[in-house]
Amino acid sequence: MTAHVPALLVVLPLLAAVLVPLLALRSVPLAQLIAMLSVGGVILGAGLALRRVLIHGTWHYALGGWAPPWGIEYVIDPLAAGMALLISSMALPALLYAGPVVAAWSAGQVGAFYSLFLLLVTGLLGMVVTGDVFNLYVFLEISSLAAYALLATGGIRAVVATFRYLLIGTIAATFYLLGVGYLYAITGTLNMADLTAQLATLHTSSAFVVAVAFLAIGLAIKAALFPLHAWLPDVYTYAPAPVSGFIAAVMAKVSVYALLRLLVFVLRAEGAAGQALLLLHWAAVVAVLAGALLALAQQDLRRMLAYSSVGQMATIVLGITLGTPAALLGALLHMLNHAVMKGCLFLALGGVQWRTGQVQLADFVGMGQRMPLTMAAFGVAAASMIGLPPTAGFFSKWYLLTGALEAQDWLAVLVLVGSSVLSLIYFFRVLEVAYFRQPGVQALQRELPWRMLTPMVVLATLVVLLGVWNQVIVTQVLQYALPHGVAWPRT
Amino acid sequence: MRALVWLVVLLVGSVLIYAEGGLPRLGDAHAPPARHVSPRYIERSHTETGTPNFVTAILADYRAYDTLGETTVIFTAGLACVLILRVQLQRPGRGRRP
Amino acid sequence: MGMLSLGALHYWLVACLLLIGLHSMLAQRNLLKKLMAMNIMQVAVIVFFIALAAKTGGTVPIDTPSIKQVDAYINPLPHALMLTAIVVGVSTTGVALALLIRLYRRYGTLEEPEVLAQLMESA
Amino acid sequence: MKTPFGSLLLDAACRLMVPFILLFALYVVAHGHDSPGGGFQGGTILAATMILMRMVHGQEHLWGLHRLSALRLACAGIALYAGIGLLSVLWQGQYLDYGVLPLPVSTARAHALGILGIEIGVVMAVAGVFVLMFDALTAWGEDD
Amino acid sequence: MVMTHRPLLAILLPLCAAGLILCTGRRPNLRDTWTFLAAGGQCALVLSLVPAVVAGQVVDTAYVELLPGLALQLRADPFGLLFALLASGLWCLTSLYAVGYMRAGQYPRQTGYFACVAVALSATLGVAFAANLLTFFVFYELLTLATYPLVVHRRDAEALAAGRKYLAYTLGAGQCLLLALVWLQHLVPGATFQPGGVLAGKAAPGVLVALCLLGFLGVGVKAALMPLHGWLPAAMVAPTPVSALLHAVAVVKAGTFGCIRLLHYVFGLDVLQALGADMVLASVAGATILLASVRALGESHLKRRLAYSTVSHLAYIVLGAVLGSPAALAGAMFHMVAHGCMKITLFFCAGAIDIQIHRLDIATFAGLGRQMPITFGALTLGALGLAGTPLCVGFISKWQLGLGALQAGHAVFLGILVLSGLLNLAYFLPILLTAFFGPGGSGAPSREARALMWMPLALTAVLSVVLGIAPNAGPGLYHLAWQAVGQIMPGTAPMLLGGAP
Repeated sequence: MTAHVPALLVVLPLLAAVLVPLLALRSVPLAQLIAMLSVGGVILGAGLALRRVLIHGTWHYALGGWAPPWGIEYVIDPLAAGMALLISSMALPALLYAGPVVAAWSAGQVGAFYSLFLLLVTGLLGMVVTGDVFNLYVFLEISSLAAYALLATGGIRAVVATFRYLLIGTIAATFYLLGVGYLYAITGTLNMADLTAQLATLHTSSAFVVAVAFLAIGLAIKAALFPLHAWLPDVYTYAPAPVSGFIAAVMAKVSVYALLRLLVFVLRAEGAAGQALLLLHWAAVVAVLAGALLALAQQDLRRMLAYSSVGQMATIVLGITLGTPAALLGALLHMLNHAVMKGCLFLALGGVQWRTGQVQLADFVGMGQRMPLTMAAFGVAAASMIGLPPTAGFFSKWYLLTGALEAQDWLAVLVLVGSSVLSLIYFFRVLEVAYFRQPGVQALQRELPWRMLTPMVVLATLVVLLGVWNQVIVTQVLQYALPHGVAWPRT
Repeated sequence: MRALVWLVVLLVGSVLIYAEGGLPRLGDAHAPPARHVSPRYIERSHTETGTPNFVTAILADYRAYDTLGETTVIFTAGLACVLILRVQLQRPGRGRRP
Repeated sequence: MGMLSLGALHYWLVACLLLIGLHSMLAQRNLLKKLMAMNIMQVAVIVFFIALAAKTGGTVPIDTPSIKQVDAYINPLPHALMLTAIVVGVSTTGVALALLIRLYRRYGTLEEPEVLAQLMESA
Repeated sequence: MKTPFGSLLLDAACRLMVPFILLFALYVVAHGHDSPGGGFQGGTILAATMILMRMVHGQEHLWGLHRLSALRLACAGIALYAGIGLLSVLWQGQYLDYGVLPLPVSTARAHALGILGIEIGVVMAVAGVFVLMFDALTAWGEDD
Repeated sequence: MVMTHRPLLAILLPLCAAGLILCTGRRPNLRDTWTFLAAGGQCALVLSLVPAVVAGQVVDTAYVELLPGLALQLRADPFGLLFALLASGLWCLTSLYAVGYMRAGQYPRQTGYFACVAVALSATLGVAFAANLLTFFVFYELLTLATYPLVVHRRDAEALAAGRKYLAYTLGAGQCLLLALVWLQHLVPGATFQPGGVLAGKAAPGVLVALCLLGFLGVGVKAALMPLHGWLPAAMVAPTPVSALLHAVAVVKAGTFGCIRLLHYVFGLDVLQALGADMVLASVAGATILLASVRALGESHLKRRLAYSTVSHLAYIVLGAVLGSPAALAGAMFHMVAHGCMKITLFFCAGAIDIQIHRLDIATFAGLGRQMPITFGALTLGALGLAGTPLCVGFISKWQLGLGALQAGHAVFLGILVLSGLLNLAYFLPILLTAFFGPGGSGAPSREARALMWMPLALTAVLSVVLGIAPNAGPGLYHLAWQAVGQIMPGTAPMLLGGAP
């Protein structure tokens, strides 16, 4: 069976997704268990895949036995396997956390919720491991639709936000599909490797330029890269905690991954792709600061986290577009770190909201005493966002700064430092209120149920462990995930 | 706002028109799409899949995995409607109510 | 950009459809109309792909023993792809409609300004 | 849909039409191999019959497919599709490689049969989901 | 090269103690026992390192590699040991004093207080034993974070404002230091602290200037060099033991320690002299010495006056470090010890007075000296020492500094030192005069604070005299300083009170 891990990675959660809604009608706990088991299986599979590709190199899997480019093939390199591992590992805590949140719903709703969550995971995994641009579109839509449904469960404001997201997201997907169409029109193929070969002579074609433009814009919208981020804040703000925790952690990153995969691995950053990277670079430079500043302006903490996500995604894009080895390592490491810490932050904040109904900064007075573990998890993750040693965030910041220095891009250096100073301010604000303001009345301590607490604590611990082990991660995994032999254009 | 919308539209439009030059003419049998991958389907799909309808052969065999994804998309949409509109799945009198 | 030849006319059609869709999606105030505009955009892309499949003198992509040469059949791949794309479009529309129904039940209108106004006063 | 709007005329027309529509649906699926058609089209038409029936007779009617059964149908359809893929894995083929299925026929025929199998899966999924969707869009769930 | 885990133990011990303190918060006696044990144990561990280091061995141990070629690495060299001895030694006395003070003042949140102090001391030792800039940075940031709750201990608006200022300054500086650190690693991969510096000929002048700026901004804030000193007077809202140990010894000395590390172990003085940066730094320090002393004159609140005096004395250390002559450097290093002993005495006295009369306005001390002879006696010793009167430890360091200024051929700085000595007298004598000879009976008749408070301050006062007479008493701190100088500037012989190098 291990020979078929690539396909099973995606099919396992899919099968679970069709099982869960029916099971839930019989017994909700069983359905939840099945959901988590399937995700656990994916984690296992992704781990196996990662180990294998690190030893034997890239893993090609021709679905249906049809050789590419006629059939669809899965291509798992260290980067894809790592992303798959990240996605599944972030899904498990969110699923565990979701239990108490959906406890009040009817069995049918719970079943649909878990099933859609698994479909979301399926879609993201498919996007990550596929080697076919159209297949990527299909899975992009699976993940998007599942995401819309899950996000809309946060009440009527969430519905409004989600509808806007749906429209913008569809524009993005349509642009992506159109870009694929242009590539198909000039090459006649949809397979990524084959595209690279066919395009070798076509980098000047006007159709190629436009194809890159549409692909980049489409994926940049999905990745909420400022100024195309308008959909994100409302969506993240009103979504239920387990959903926002998972989606904020990985979904936008998968789009960034797709951007990296297409522009750098497939189009080799040549011709228009290189120009696109330069444009993205400037967009990112602005976005890093804009995101941080907007986050600073928020009183609603969920919205603050949402804007900080905008800034952090831009940080990752900045690292990618800097293009020096250290910067790329920093970007990849930051994908991992930011997923863990932002997931932890959203789960913790959602927990506070779930327990006390409060998300405004002013309402957090004395929260450190009322929900010590939750706020401790929040604090650790926040320290990592600020980039304090020895948390994970410090080291990704380190690599990004090194990369910026390597590229001698002083503006990027300033922007990176500036953004961490700003995040220092807006996260410290919260901690000061939560821990050091005297509550008027001594509120009694009411922690969350263990199913919500455990994921947070685990993620918070992970934030520190990732920091201490970052050297292992970088030298054992990430450095094999870099695109080799690609030269970034530098103005 | 209006102006911004028109700006976007004009931008996209000009981009589309700009690309038009680099694209194959309508019905060009020598364009890459007609030359590179598709001939195999036309020549061999009947013998390889026992299905004279090329489109079906591609849809359900060569790219069957896309179709699985496609079916999943529909399924997702169905469940999404259930979740968004809070439809009660059980027949009356079964399952927990909030 | 090439000169305006008949063989390229359909690209202009695609462009028009796409821009109509895009513009009304951004400019329309009624959410249902935005949704329709979204469908128009998708149709534009579908037309684009299907046009790629055409071959002058090509017949339907179904194997007929009398005809052997490749150029006699139009390219089947875009059709297969677009079948998928159409289904995706339908599904998206379904989800969007579900969202709209929720909104309509709550606010009794689908005019974006009115919905937003009601949101503001509820906040 | 709160109530079916059955009436004598509708009832009669419905009885008259449904068999033909069903037949057409089956034709579209079965003939998908060598003429335009296939699972999605067939499934949609099938769903149309059911929707028609439940509009006229209500969802407790045999052909009116209750939403729960619709969901089961959809799940079964996808399970069938993905299951066929897993079968080929069990027989040491790549995922969804029908050629390796242990059928007493040539590889090409095996492929054809595999295609038929997944088409049936698609029919079930599509029909089920469309009924479910129609039901969801027309039913009044609890409001917020 | 000796490998031993004692430096690590000295760092971990207080951390464990902090944990225990938090767990046993409900039983004050047990809780404070942990503090004493940790302080004593840490001091013992540090002392146990002295023989090896004095014998010229370098204790160096690398732990988990955090970044390519850059591990969490601890090293006990003479200079680091000097600082470690100072910090851990004074922590022992402070912990005694703090227990007395906190209980006498019935402070709330004592558990959190003692836990934070323990973490802060662990971080200080980490700074002292850091073998490369990364390790230094990690503990430097930890020190900031651990001391923040102590600054805001009162939790009122003033304290929170002060805390915000504190973090804004220190963590902001941390960002600069981080950037310098990344840059250094980029220029000299895997660089550790080396006597004489590692950057010579490694980078273009422009880059070096930027590095200098970032680096000294980074450490200059904690060293409270004007104009980066704003946080220190504000931080005086903290309980007095905190001001005594952390804002007179641990934190600010970590800043000056960092300055010397950067100057002589990363950049190397020649590099700075080539850039002309040394004179810039020296003039900043000189200006700080005078301005801060003048500023202190204007403060009527004792702790704030002491804070400004701290600012000026920290500048002594920086000045001595940049002058570039052996005597000046030795003086700077030894002044870290000297100022530590004397300033902590003064703060202890301030705390004792605060506990007794609940006021720290100097005007209200009238006649208090006759009611609290021990406290004010100690205050007198400390003040005179800081002014640099002979037989006090302050004299030794100041003499060396002055001598060094002459060696370096910058007589002007000698002038500044003398002038500031006079200023010191100017802002300390009024206190003593009002206290001893002022009209008594103003305010309620008071008496000595409880023994747990006056004993430590008497001890530190005595200590500063003993070191003034025999600077090599005990672990031989003065010798350690000269040993460090010898490593940085080979071929310089220790001098006690002068003589040519």
